[in-house]
Formats: sequence, structure tokens, C-alpha cells
Amino acid sequence: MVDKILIVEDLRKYYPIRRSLSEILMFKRGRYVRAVDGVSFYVNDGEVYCIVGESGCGKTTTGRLVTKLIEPTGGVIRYKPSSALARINNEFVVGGYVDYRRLPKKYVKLLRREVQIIFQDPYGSLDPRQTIYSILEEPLVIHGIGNDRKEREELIFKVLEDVKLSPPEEFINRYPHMLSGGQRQRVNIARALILGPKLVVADEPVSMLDVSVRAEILQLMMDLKISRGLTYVFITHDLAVANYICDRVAVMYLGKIVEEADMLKLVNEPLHPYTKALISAVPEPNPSNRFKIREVPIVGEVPSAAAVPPGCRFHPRCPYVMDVCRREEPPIKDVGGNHLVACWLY
Amino acid sequence: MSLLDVKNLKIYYFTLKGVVRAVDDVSFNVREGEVLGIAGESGSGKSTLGYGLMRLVPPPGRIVGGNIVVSGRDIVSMDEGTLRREIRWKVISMIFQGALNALNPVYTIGKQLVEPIIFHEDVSLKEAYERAAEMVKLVGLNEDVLRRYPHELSGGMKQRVMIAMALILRPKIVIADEPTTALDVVIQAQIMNLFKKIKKELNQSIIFITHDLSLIAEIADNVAVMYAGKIVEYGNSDNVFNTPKHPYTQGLLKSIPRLKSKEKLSWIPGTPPDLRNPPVGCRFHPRCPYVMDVCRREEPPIKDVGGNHLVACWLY
Amino acid sequence: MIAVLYGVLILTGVIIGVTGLSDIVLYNIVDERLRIIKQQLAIKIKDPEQLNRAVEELKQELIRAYDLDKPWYARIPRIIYQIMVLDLGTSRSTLSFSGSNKVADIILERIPNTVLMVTTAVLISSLVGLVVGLWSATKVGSLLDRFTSLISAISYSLPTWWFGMVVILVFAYELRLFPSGGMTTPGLTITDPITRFLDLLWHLFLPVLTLFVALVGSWIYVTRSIVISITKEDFIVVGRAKGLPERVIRNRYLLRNSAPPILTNMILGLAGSITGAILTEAIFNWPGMGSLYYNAILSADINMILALTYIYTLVYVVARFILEVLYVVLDPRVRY
Amino acid sequence: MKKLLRNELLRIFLSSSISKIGIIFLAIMIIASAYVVMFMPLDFGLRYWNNPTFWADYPKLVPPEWVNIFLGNKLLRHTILITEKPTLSLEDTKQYILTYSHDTDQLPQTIVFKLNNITFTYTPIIELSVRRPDGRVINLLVIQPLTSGVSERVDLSGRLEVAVALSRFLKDEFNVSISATEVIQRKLEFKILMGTPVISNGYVDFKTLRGNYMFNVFLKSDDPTARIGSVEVVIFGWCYGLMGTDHLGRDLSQALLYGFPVALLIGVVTSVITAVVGALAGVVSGYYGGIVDEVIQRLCDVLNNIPLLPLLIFFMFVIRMNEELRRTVSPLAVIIIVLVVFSWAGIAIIVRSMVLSIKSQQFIEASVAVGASSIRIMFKHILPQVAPFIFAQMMFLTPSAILSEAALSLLGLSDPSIPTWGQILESAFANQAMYLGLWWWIVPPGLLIMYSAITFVFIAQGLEPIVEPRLRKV
Repeated sequence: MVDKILIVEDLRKYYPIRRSLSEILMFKRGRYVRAVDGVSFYVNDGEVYCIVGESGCGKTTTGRLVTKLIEPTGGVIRYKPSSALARINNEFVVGGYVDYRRLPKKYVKLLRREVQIIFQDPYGSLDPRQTIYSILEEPLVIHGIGNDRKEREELIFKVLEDVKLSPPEEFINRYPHMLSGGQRQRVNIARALILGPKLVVADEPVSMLDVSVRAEILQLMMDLKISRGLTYVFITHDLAVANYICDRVAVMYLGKIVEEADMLKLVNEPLHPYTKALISAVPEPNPSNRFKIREVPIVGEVPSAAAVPPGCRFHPRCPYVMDVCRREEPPIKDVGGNHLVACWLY
Repeated sequence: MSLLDVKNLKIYYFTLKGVVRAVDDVSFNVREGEVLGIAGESGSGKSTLGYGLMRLVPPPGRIVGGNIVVSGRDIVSMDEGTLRREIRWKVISMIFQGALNALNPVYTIGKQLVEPIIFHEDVSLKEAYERAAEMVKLVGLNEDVLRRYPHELSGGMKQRVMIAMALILRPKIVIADEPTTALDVVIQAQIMNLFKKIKKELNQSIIFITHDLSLIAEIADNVAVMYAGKIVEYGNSDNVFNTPKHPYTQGLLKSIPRLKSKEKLSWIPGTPPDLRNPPVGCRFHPRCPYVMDVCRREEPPIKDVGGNHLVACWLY
Repeated sequence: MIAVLYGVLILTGVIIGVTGLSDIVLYNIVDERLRIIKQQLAIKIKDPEQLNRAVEELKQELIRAYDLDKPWYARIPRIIYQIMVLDLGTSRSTLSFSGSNKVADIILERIPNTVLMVTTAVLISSLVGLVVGLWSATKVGSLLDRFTSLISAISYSLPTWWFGMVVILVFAYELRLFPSGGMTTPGLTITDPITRFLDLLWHLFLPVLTLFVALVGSWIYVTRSIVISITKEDFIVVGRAKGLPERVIRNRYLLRNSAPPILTNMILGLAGSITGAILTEAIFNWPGMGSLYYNAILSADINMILALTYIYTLVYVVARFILEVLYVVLDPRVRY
Repeated sequence: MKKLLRNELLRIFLSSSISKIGIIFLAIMIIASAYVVMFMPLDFGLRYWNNPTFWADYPKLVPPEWVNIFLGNKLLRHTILITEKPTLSLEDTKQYILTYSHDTDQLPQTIVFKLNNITFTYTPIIELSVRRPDGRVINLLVIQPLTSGVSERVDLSGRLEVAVALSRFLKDEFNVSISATEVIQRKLEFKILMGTPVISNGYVDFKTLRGNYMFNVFLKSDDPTARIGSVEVVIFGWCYGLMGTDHLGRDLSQALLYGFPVALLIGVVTSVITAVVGALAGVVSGYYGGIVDEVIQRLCDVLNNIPLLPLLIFFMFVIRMNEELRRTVSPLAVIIIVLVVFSWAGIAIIVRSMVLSIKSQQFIEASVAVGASSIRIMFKHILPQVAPFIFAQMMFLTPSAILSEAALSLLGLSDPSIPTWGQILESAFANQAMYLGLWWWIVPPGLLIMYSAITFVFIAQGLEPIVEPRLRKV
């Protein structure tokens, strides 16, 4: 039995919408964007857990919540620490897990050493006015790792070698704009890894890269996972990419997980109508496709997270919509073999 | 008979730091009812090529050589007035990448759709609106979008409006520059279906520019693969996808992750060249697994390897 | 917006209070009223000692009535109330044309004159600025463009009132083409409206020229940068691709989309110019609020200065308010 | 490498000719200011400029000398003749002779004899006379100094004894009779002194006599100790110096020069403080958000909605009304403070919006993710991004501070102890210079205000491509 490194229960994040003056005067109730609306999942130690969904489905917010970059509106996040955090054995490490809500502010820094994030945008995620050296040195300085410049330089050289930016001397003095997209993403990974984390949230790490380097970065991430014993929460909109790297996958729609299964199972036997639509929409480099129309069974577009439809939130677009869907929200149900789905059809 | 003939087209950007050869000696043609896919990664010059075909290259870029012949008339040497009146939108129109900003925010969709009709044809406003309504229905939108403003539409709807606008004068060729890049995958599939419908129902010639080879496979009859400002492989879709010849095309196809297979992915090592001073010889040679001495010295000519399948590589 | 107005009012009140100005003002009012009362009483009470006692009693009463025995912060609500109802006191140095010495009367009389001069100048300069700015924005980097940016730099750096002095020196002293100041020719008794109007125009020319030169540069600059930022938008390229004539691109795409920010600037410019024309009015002796302000300072007429500062602020705040309303009308994106 | 990036920005900045001109202008301003600081007394305003006696020997309201280049030497130059030793020293007479060559038709405004530091044991008799080019001698007047050590200043115009002497001279030599009072009334002193009468149609006119004039001072005394420290004859001309003089005879070129460091100081100090305050407020407001942001933004709204000029006037007026404040606070400092108080809001609002967009960029989040503190993020990551913008704003604020000070000066609300260009214009305006055609009093100070303002506008325009990369030439 593998350990669960991360347990998330009923996680919610609502953003208040600023009310206009007329709305305040009309005593309208404050509205919220329900970015993440009751998400539960767990991540096993050493696996790659994928969260797949379209823009605005809440997958990125979930990633931010798991890394404690933002605070949840409700719900529980528990993380199983390995080193420094575990040693401080008091009221906020219960049963071997750190509850994010109970973690005092001064220990958040310790959490940062274990839970890291790789960002999507290779251009915006590196400070344009800092050299690669100072970008990578920053985490070390903040956490007081390395006694002098020489020691820190060794660490930086090591991590640059690890992400295959070699020879490191050639890169440390460059500015981000002097690197290609793929190289920047490696720096991004290096920064996440330099503190030696266990859990890494990868937020669409390849979506802004050219196809020819995507595979290389994915391979690098897989190699690092093995050599460093990492666990990934991999966030992507691209099922084909997920297919290459993920063990288990969750599909999110409008702030909720609608289906979760092993990757292979999800691709081959999707249950939720939305998942089916997503899979059928993925284009393939097969020229015979040009003669046939792709059947994408769903219509319309994702509604705004500020106006979530009642009942099943997918019902306005669902081809199999039933009366119950309009009234009640379907619970998430295990249909066997760890295959969870939230749909009244099952 | 070919509708569009591009010969030795060169588009350079004259920057303070040097000349960027964004499109360098590119030739291809498009026949009636045919969809040409132009594939290339960022910086390959594919978007510049798209703008070049409309003669809309933003400064400091300039067309410095070659011909673009559309139904027998060369638009490179044409004067601006004739080009505007007789070619743009009437013969070649364009669907832009950033559909979010491509519509004028202060006018209704209807006004913007009608605009080209009014300026290019001698039609009454009522008739123009009727045609706009028809076109809007064709791209799968409700007629009432005509009365709405761009900011009231979703991304997918805006892209449909753009497509309707590009088709409104029934041009001979439509250039679609990354028309689905900003869209989600489900919407992308819907838009691709729309393109297929247009191609089939209207027998429309389309130049489809994208970085995503999968999308090209979904629609294109012919494919041109661009690398560092040059076309390195050009031919029938079946040939190019099934028997890619150029090492770059091969590498590119092998690097695409697929949903239904777990075949190991490969990639192309290295980074694309700086177009201010591209490598001597074949521009791909620093990243090529089959590099030979001749590749470092001389640029490979483009060569027919059979069945109108052209490749620029010393291997053939 | 309303909050801003209140904020300004409270700020003014605090400043007036904390600097001791309100004491001076209120004592002025008290003294003024006492003087009148003393005259009236003097008729009834003949005994000077008794008179003085009565006056002193009245004075204490008035001091209490005006809260002068309380610290300044207790008086702020009153000051604000007075300002809001335009109970601005009386002027020491100036009379209105109709002979009133009430500050409110004097100011109300002067407002049209200032508005006449400033709006004329703002209208002309914004029109010219619009045309030239648009023109140079479509030809960025050209000789003309560089020339216009030089012009706008000069105009920005130009002290308006100094330029007014130079204009008087050249046109009134050297060339003797225009009058050096005032609004009408003194002693002009012809009541023929056309002659009067021409006379007014003749007097208006130099101050308007001065303001025009000072304003036009920033107009060109602002228009140019707004239009340039819109030139970079995608829909302009789309417009060109559609094969629309340049004229249509310019009018329907560039100008129409630039209109909201340009209008914003126009209204703020108008409000700003009204306050900015204080010195120009003084130089040209134009009988508006500005020269009133100037004279009030020269003669240390506190009530007048206070009232005018307030009015100028009010003009500005009201302009901002109009602007917010107008923006909603012009830009479909802010209509909810 | 860091240097390289900076050089890159510098290269972009210097690629436009406008910024080059700006830099050259600024260099000139700095050199002029340095000259003033090094070679002019810092209390120039109090000690000299506002001290009318210092300017007694300067001609009043005259244009600069160089106008002669355009007018063909029509204007008489201001001349000061001086000697310390007697030219001739006899037993009972010391004679001081000062020779002056007059070669235009224009007559001087006046001529003043200055006998400095007359020392004696017994009271001497001092005679003043002029020997004209035609050899005629006019005995002007006789003085008897009262006490030893005094200085005598004799202005020939409007002095009755002189008028009498001239009237007599006219009668004796040319047989033309004009009474002494008439001489004074019609200001004929120098026409007689330096001319020959011509009578036409019954009117007396004078023709200026050109050539060498000898101004003689005879010190008559048998007291051997009697002496005059120095003898000066000031021929008040019709033009003076580089920039002319004002109604008090003050040499405008000196005040104009002195204005450089003052303008630079007002402009730079104001803009630096404003930029610092505005940037800090903007960064804090944008970064922290919430209630701090709300408070700062509302304050900015209020400040931004107040027109600057009337308030500046109002405040300066308040200062002037309040005796205590007037003594303790320099009006110049008040101008700077008020300008800062009412300008920082504009910068804060824009910096805030920039911070908001920078804050949403992923590299900030990345810093948070590795555990960086707020202070670190603000100073290491955000501030460097907004710095060029703030710098450009500083350049735009500088001219507006200079112009505001000038405007207040015109209203007489500035610091009178420190002469500025605005104050020169104020006295010109108060003395109606523009109705009298005194262009040299009006044009140069205004041009200098404009010059100093445009210097910074040019630099700001040159900075634009750096702040707004979209305008950059690629």
C-alpha cells in the first residue's frame, strides 16, 4: 500500500465579485466566482496525478491552493511531510499529516521547501531583470541554504546540470530574454527543484512551448521524478500530453471534478459526457481525418464561473440531459476500479 | 489551374540590430478548392508569410523580393489603391489569430460585417445586411449577433464572426492564421468542423497557418513545413504525414503526443536559429541527426522526390 | 465622485481651520456686522460708554453665535455648510458691476467671462490638436512627426502668462494691432450689437492666442499618443486587410476608438484651463475670475480668495463627474 | 552582464536626437549652476539684488549693449572713469583729470561725479569743471565737504547750481538765454554741456559735440594732507551689460545667472521627493491591496481632483498671512512641499496599476512560492520594473515644478530673498514693462524658464521608448 502524500477534501475557493454602486443600492447580494467548488482527491507518493480541464475550470486555482500560494475559502488540504516539517512534531502535524489551515505562518517557509510549483509561462515566470544565477540563488538566500557564495554556486551548478542546461557557466550570467522557451522552462524547473521538494505542482509546464521541445521537457520531468523521488500534480488542458505522463487523472468542469480514473481507463472508457467530448475533440496528426467531421457531442461554451447553472453544472451542454440533472447536483460515485464519476447516468 | 502562385518570396525585417530574414525565398501555390496547411514553430516566419500574402507586413518589415500572383495578377508590384480596391478581402481575406482584439469594439457585429460589402460592392444597405445575416447563419451563429457588440460575445463566437467576415465577399482565398490557438479544445474542434464545412460546401481555398501539425492533418490537402524562414518540405498531406522526408518534419511528427498510443516521444534537440544570422549551409544542420559535411557548407535546393513531394535536404 | 467632493470640502475646511484663516474670516464678519449695528445703535443710544457696552455685549453674542469661542475643529461642519450654500461672505476690495459686495454675487458675475475666454481657447486648441495629433500619429517617425513633437515640447514648457506678456509686447506695443487688455473698449457707447461683438472679439484675440499656444502642444501630444496606442490594435490591421479606404480607417477606426480617452482629456483640459487661466487673465486684465483672484491676493481679500479657491475646485470636481457620465455614453464596453 | 542591460537602455535612450539635446541642455544648466555656486555670493539676493544703493551707479531700464550691433552703435555705452592719483599735484591744488571720448550723437542719461573718501585737516574747496572738445570750459560747481572721510556723489542732472552754471555758460559763450529752472524742467543739462546750440525758426536746438571731454576735479587747499581717495565719473549710458538693467538699474544678467541653480533646485528636489513618495505609496497600495489600498486610493482620488494652481496660491497666501509661519518657513520650501503633496497622487495611481499588472506576472508568484517576503518582492522584483517609469515621470514633474514656482513668483508669493526668473518677470509685470516695450526685461527670463523646462521635457521624451517599449525603434 502506497502512502498518500496529499489529501484534499471538499476544497473550495470563491472570489467575491466587486459589486457596482447600483447593485449595492439595490441591496443585491454579493456574488462570487466559484473557481474551485468542492474538490476532493488524493495523490499517492511517487505518482503523477493529472488535473485536466478547459480554461476557467479551476485546475490552476487548485494547483495554487495545493502550493499554499492562496488560501482556500473552505475545505481541507493535508500534506505528508518528509523531513524538517515532520520533525516539528506538535499540534499541526496530526497523524503524520500537516493540515494547511493549522500551519502557523512561520512554518510556511518550511512547507515551501517541500511543495514547489512549476509555472506555465516560460516568459513571464522569470524576472526579466535578473540573471539566471540570481533567479536560482534567491531560494537559497531566502532559506539560508549554503554558507557562502561558493557553496551556493555549487548547488546552482548542480541543479542546472540536472535540468540539462550544461555547461552551467554558459547560462548563469544570462538574462531570461537571451534563452529560448525550452531553456527558460528548464530554469523554471531548476528553481522549483533547487530546494529539494517532494511534491511538485506542474501548472501546464509545456503548453506554451513549441512541439519540438515539449517532449524533451516532459522526458526531463519524468527523469527528474525518478532521480529525485518526486510526486507531481500535473495540470494540463491537453489530454494527449496527460496521456504521456500521468498515472491517474481527474477531469474538472466549472470548479468540480466530474470524473477521475487511471489514465488508460479514462481514455479508453470515458464515462462522463464531458470527458467523452474532450476526448473526441483532440486532433490527431492523421491526414485521413480531413475527410470526416469530428463528432463533438456537446454544444455551446463553458458558462462563467460566476453564474454556475443549478443542478448538474454540465446539464445545459449535455446531450443526455435528464430532469434530475436540472434539479440536483450528481454526487461523485465509484463505478468500480477506482473509477469515479459525477453523473446521474451512472 | 492555380489560384495563388508565390514565387521566391522574401520578407525581411530591417531592425536596428540587423536584418531578420523572416521569409526567405519561399515558393508554393494553391489551387481552387484546395486547403494548404503551413506548419512551423514560433519564429519560423509562418505568420509573416500570412501577412505578406495580404501585403500587410508591419514595419520595419518589407517584401524585398519575389512574386505573389493571385488569379494572374502580381500583388507585390501593384499600387496600393488597386490592391485595396480590387484584391484585399475581395480576392484574399484573412482570419486573424487574436480574434479577441480583431473586432472594432465600438461598432456592432452587423456594422462590421456589412462594411466590406458597402465599400467593395454597389449594394444597398438592406441587401448587405441580408447577406451578413446569411453568412452569420452559415457559420453557426444566431442572426441576433448582428446587433451585438464584440465584448458581449465569447471567444468561440468571435472567431465564428471573424470567419463570417472573411467569407462575406466570397474571396477566392482565405488565409487563416492560427485561428484556434486561443480557444479551448472543444471549441477548437467545433471551429475545425466549421472549416471543413466551408471547404466542402463553398469549395473554398484556404491557407491554414498553424504551429499544430495535428490541426493541419485535420483539414489540409497540401502541407508546407517551414523552418527558419524557409519551406523545408512541401507536398500532399498523405505523403508528408505518412512518409515525411525532411529530418525536421520527421522529428516534429515524432514529438507530437497522441491520445491513443503510448509510443515513446522523441524530440528535436537544440534551439531554432537566430534569423539575424542563420547558420551557413542548411539552416537545420545544427539540430539535424543526419548532418553531413555538405549541409554545413551549402544550402540544399528544394527537390522533387516523386509525386510532387518537395524536400530541401541533401539526403535526397 | 460625491465622496471626492466631500473629501475636498473637508480638506478645505481643515486647512482653513488649522491655519487660523477661519478665525480671521469670522472676525471680519463679526466686525462688519458690529459696525453696522453700531451705526444703528448710535442713533438710539447717545451715551458713548453705554453704547460701547452694548456693542461689546453684542460682540460676545456674535462670537458665541459664530462658535469663535470654540476650537477650530468644532467649526468645520459650519464652514462646510457655509461653503455648500455659497454663503461666502463679503469682499473688502471689490464690488460687483452692480455694486454688491457679496462674494457670491461678484463671482457669479465673473464666471461667464472666464468661461467665454477659456472655452474659446480650449475649443480651438483641441480642434487643432486633434487634427495635427492624428496626422502625426499616422506618420510616426516622419519629419513632420518629429517637428510636431518638438512643438508640443515647447508648448508644454511655455509659461503661459509669460507668453501673454510677450504677445502684448509684440501685438499691442510694437505692432499696435490689438488692445493690451480688458474686455471692451472703455468709453465705447455704441449699443449696436455687431460692433460690440466685434469689439469683444478684438479684445478676445490676444488672450485666446496665448492660451491656444500654451494648450495646443499638450493636445497634440495627448491625441498622438492615444491614437498611436490604438493604431497598434489588431482591429486596425483587420480594417486595412478589409481593403477599407484610409479615410474610413482614420475616421471609423482610429478616431472613433480614440474618442473616449480624447474626450476625457478635453473635459479635464477645460476644467484645468479654467484654473490655469488665472495668470493669463491677470496679464490681460480680463474681467474674469482669474484677475479677480489676482487682485484679491494683491489686496489680501481673504473671503474672496477662499471663495475662489473653492469655486475652482468645484469646477474641477464637476468636470470629473460629467466625464464619468459621458464615458458610459461613448464606450459600449462600459455599458453594463 | 548587468552592465550590458543598462548599456542597452542607455543606447536606446541616446538613439534619439531629442534626448541628446536634452542632455546637452542639462549639462549647460549644471555648468551655469556650478559657476554660480562657486563664484557668486549665495546671499546674492539679500546682499545685492534687493539693495537699491548697490545699483545706484547703473543706468536704469536700458537694453543690453549688444543691441548696438543691430542698431549701428546708436546707443551710448555706460562708462565709468576712475582715478586714484591726482594727475597734477601743485602746492595748493591737486587736479584730477578724467578724459572721456564721446563719439555718438546720443547724450548720457546723466553724469555723476563721485568723490570717494575725502580726507583733510582743514576744509578744502573742490571745484568740478568740464573741458569740452571745442576747448570751452564749464565750471560746474564748487563743493566744500563738511567732515573728513566723507564721500560726495554729485549728480549733474536736476541740480540747481549746475543748471545755473550751464545757463550762464550758454549766455556767455553763445548768447542764448535759457533760465536755470527751464534747464532743469526741460532736462537740457547735457544738451548744453555736450552740445552747441543751433537756432532754427526761433527754436533752440542742440547739436551734440563729439570728441574728448575732460572732467576736472580741483582739490584746492594748502593743507598737504587733503586728498580724495578716488575720483569717479559715471557717464550713464543707454545700454548696459549682457542683459540690460531694470527700473532700479539692477544688472539683469546677474539675476538671470543666479536663477539657474534655484530653478534646478526647485525642479529636482520637488520631482525627486514626489517620485519617491508616489512610488512608495503606489507600490505599497498595489502590492498589499485591501484596506491599505482603499485608503491610499481614496486619498489619491481627492488629491487628484484638486486643481493645483489655486491651491498653491491659497497655501502661499496662508503662509503670507500667518506671521509666525512666514518667519519660520521659507516660501520656497512651502512651494516644494505643496507641489509634492499635490503631485504624488498622480504617480501613485499609475505606479499602483503597474504594480497590479506586475504582481499578476508569474515570476512574482514564483518568488512567493520559494518563500520570498513581501519586502523582498517589492524591492527586488517590483521596484526595478517600475523604476524607469518613475524616472520618466520625474522628468515630467521637474518642468511643472519650475513653472509653478514661476507662476507663484508672478503673484508675488514666492521667496523674495532668493531672486528667480519668475520674480524678474513679476517686477517687469508690476512695472508694466510690456506696455513700455522693455523687451529685455521680459523675454530673457521667460526664455530661461522655458529652457530649463524643455530640458527635462526633452529628456522625458527620450526616455519614452524605454518606459513604453511599444514605441521603441526595433
